[in-house]
Amino acid sequence: MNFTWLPWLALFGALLPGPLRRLRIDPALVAGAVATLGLGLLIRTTPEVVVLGQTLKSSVPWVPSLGLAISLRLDGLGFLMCGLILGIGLLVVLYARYYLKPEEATGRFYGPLLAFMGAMLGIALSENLLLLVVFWELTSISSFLLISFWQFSTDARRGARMALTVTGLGGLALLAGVIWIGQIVGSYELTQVIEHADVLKAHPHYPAVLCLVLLGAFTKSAQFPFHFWLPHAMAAPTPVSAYLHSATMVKAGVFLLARCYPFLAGTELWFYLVTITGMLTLLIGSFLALFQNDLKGLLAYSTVSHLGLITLLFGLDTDLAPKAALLHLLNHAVFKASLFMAAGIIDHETGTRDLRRLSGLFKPMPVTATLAIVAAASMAGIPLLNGFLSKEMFFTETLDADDIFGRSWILPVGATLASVLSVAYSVRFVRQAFFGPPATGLEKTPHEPPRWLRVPVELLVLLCIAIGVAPALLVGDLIHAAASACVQGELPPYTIALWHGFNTPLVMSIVALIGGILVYARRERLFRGVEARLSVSQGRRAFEGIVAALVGSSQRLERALRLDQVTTHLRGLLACAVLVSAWLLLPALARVSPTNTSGDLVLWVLCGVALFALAGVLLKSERPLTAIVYSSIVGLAVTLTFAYLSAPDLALTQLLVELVAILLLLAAVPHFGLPPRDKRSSPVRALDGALALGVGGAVTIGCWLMLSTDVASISRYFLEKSVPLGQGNNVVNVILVDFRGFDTFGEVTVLAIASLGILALFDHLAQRQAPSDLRPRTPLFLQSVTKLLLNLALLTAVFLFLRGHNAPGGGFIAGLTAAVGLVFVYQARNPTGAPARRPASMSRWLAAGVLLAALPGVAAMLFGRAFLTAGHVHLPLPLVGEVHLSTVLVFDLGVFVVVVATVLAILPTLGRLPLGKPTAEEER
Amino acid sequence: MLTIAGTIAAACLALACACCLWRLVRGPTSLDRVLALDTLVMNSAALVVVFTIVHGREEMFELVFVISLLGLVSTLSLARFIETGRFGSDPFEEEGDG
Amino acid sequence: MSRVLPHPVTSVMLLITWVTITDPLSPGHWLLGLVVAWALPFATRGLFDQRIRVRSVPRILAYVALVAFDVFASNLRVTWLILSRGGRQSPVLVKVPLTLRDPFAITALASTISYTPGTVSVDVSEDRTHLLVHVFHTDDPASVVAGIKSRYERRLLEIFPC
Amino acid sequence: MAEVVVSVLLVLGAALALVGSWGVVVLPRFLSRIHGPSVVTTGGLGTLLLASLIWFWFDGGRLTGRELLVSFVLAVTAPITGHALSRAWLARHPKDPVDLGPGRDDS
Repeated sequence: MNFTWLPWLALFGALLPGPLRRLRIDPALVAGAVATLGLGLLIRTTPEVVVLGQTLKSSVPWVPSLGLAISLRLDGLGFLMCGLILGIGLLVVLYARYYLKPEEATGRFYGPLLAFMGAMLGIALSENLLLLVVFWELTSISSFLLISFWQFSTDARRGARMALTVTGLGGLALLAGVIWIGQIVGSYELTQVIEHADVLKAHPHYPAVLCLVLLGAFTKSAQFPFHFWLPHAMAAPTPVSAYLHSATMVKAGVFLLARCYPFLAGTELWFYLVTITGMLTLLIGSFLALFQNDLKGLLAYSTVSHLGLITLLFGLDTDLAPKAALLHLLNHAVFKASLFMAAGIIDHETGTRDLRRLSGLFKPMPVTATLAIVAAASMAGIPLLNGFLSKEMFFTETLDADDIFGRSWILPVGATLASVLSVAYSVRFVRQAFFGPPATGLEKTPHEPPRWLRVPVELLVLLCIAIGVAPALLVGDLIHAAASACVQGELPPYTIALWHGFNTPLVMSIVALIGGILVYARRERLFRGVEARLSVSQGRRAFEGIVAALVGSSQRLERALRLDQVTTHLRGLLACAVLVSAWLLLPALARVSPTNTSGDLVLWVLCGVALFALAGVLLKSERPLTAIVYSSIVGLAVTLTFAYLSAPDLALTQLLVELVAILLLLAAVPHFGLPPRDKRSSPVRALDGALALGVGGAVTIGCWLMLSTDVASISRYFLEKSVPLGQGNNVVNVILVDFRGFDTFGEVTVLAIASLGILALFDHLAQRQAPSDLRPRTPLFLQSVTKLLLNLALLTAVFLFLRGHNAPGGGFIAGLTAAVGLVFVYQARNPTGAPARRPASMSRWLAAGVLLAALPGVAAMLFGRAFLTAGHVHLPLPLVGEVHLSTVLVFDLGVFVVVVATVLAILPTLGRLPLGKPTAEEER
Repeated sequence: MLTIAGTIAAACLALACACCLWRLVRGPTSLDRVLALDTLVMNSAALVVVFTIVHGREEMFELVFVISLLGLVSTLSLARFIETGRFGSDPFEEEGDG
Repeated sequence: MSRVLPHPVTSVMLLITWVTITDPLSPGHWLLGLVVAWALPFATRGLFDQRIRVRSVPRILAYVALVAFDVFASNLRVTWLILSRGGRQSPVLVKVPLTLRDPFAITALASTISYTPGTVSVDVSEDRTHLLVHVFHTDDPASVVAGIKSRYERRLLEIFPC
Repeated sequence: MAEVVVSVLLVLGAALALVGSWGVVVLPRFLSRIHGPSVVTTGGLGTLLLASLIWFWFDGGRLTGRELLVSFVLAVTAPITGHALSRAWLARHPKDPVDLGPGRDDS
């Protein structure tokens, strides 16, 4: 069990909480165990990774042809991220256990939570960029599940949808960028990409690649202009907000910047793009946070601004900037998670998160209040706390960084302004929530939360203070290892210390403190007009506007092209078919010398009969019964052609398919309403006629070409190899079941899925009232013979099945014969048990069939052979002589079961449905 | 000798099929068409038997068996459909005696 | 006994069929035939529980021979009728009172009637007392009914128990 | 010798089938036409199966039971089709049967 197990431990651990809960094992316990196990694994690697700064790697090939391998890498950066994910994850699991109501804290919460943890670990540890994208998408999906945990609330659903759309689009851009990198560098492995860093940077496509990757990062880390989804994700339960939307998920984007730093950063474009986006997000986030009335909204915008700060740091081209960024990444995760949890406690105890209604909570919940105040102080960057350290480094970096647009003062001033605002909203949070007169009109009288709900917050705040007081001791090596892993090079020595002497950064932070308090005090006068307009976030309105526009225009397009009618689609389809075949076949036609194509008389007669019957079907289409009779004649003619050309296997199959087709048609016919009058205008009919002629012509030319050119067909190969390899001289069946076994397996699965769909459809319809009109009884005459004929049909089915490999037969044909026998029984109603048991049992048979078909395939893999390789064994039995058994038999049995189950699933239910279209009130 | 008889037989059977087709096209009621179809199926079974004898292809014989099965089930279904206006039997009808 | 082998007659028939279509000479197929002939009726015993009880086998063979001859004869008769009269027959629907009660016996009778060209059994009455038969051409329906009863029904009564 | 017999049977069988089909065309009333296929099946197909039995017995050298099996199946199934058709006809025209013989009182 080494570090490579981490992502899989959590991902597959996600499957445990649900089922285990039935065994009365508390899902929180399971999640907690998984997290602690993960932490244990991580801490075991501390000596090599953190102290010595080594990088542990492991790689397992997954899809070599795509260059995708499960290769993982644990370096300082990965260690830091995993530490955050697992550490805060454990605390969140504990917190959620007491925050959520018992019936809510189930597998449905902890499953996705663990899946998310696994996915995040995957991102932190993945060496292969493609693998990183896979985990990236997994986080989006699990976050979607977690945000929409409270399905009943529309906000949760809307927030989840918006988060998924934005992060999903970002993921798409990232995938494009990663693939482009892979093409340029030739491999997706991080080590190779880092080696070819200069090749990548000098490449003409570098700007496009950079934008794509940054798009992925910025959407995930809610940078401006993609920041609007984060506040709406606050509809999620607080443990989720504390975990995903403050400590881990939103950090994935910034982590990606750290990972790509060695091979993407360092260029002018990176500096401008990342720094400016960071600066904008920092300012806008903190500005908007000042006006949020919902506690979590304020924290959400504060997260946005802090993420902007980290992105800004990654953008700066000074050597220590990444180190400062990683330090702030750690600090922010710690104090923001504790703030979210504190907010959760307030919400849990008072029933509301609205700052305007909250006040004077210090007296009823003193401990929580002090914890929240310390965390908020750390957020504001008060000395002796971890927030102050990273803010100090942030100020020093902005001072050392070179100028933007030729002016060196923009960065420092911007930084100070942002921290003024952050101080302001921290003070606002503390002042309005905890001080002032005691709150009135709250649903619940505020009091201290249950003991365990506060423990995670205590731990985190303790951590804030500890890091604040002795940074070098606790996190010095970790941050150094992470930063060197990020920069992939040497770092100038810099001890994170509390006191760096009286220098400009200290002045800036003092200015920020005082300014913040002043801004908060004068808040109303300074931003009087602003508050009203800011009430609704423009981001959401813009997003929803775009979506509504898209949907509206597509509906208009559909009405315009009358896409709602099937015929339109059909016409389009056929037209394309004709055009493509014309483009392909006509040139080929010119090249081919006409060979003699005089089929003998019998074939022409049979072909004539078939065409005649087809005409009958078309002309009599308004009288379904006659049409069915004509269609069966077509089938008969084709069968006789096969017989004449001595292809017994095909003839048998054609006949049986014809048989079942008739039965299906008959079962469906009563449900056809009167065929609508043909309302097509004459030009449209002409178009349809032309289309029909075109398709017919194309098919004829195609067949004729195929017949007259002696293309080296593969049939010779099958004919020779059928006996030696497939050990069966019925080539058709050997091909079906052995050589092309995989195609048949696919078809069988598709067949099963289709009939499951039909079953589901019918179950819904069949529930409507059953018809009451009585039917004349089945003739006695019929019933007594039915049993005999059924047994005969089943006997033939077994016979055809067993000899399938060497003579016409096989699973499919046998299945049809058996099905026809069973349906025959259904014709003559039997008074005792209904042969077609409830359709639901058919779905079990379908599943059994597919499994049976898959069994030999998987068994072959156990012997190290490819999927579906056939195994043969010759048993010399005493009495009987040599019996030739083969795994193909089981595969064929699977096919048999699926075919029978399909027919029995459809026919009886179709027959049982009440006649006529569901009337209006039934439809509702 | 046999081939000549075979061709004559095939010709007669082809003519028989033509008669059935004629009745099928003209048949005033759909019952007539079903009758014509049944006869046609039986004629084609006969054709296959003749073909088997003349060409000596033994494995064609299963075809005759399955064609007669086709004739039976299709005619039965069609006839029952015409009689009861519904495919197959309707389990909702009262559970009378067998 | 009937629990294990629900339909002895059907099983025997299935065995014979299996052996004819596969290969009568190989013992393996006899073995396999036995298994299949037992398994299928056993599997489908849930469906109809028609017990085919037969009294004497030689009489069946005699009956089959008789029917074969009748079929051949009436084939010629009907062919002659179609060719000579060409459509101007005088068909008639007659109702044959039945003394048979066993459902399978009635089915056998109806099959024989339908199998011999010239007569087709149309319907069995609700209470299984009468069999409606359509005769292709006859000027004396009573004699046809008498013929059916004496020739077939009498023999079937000997074959089937009731 | 066997070839002659088989040839004769072939032609006879085909002729019977043709007459049966011809009957289907010519006969005026539906119930009379039902007898057509019964001729085709029993006469035509029966004879042809007999021919096939003889031919494969003499030519192939072994008596194959297939023909008997198929004729047995035909013997069981052919009546059913005729029966089903006539019942369907009866269901459609309960009131005006052609000419009821003695003892027909109800339905």
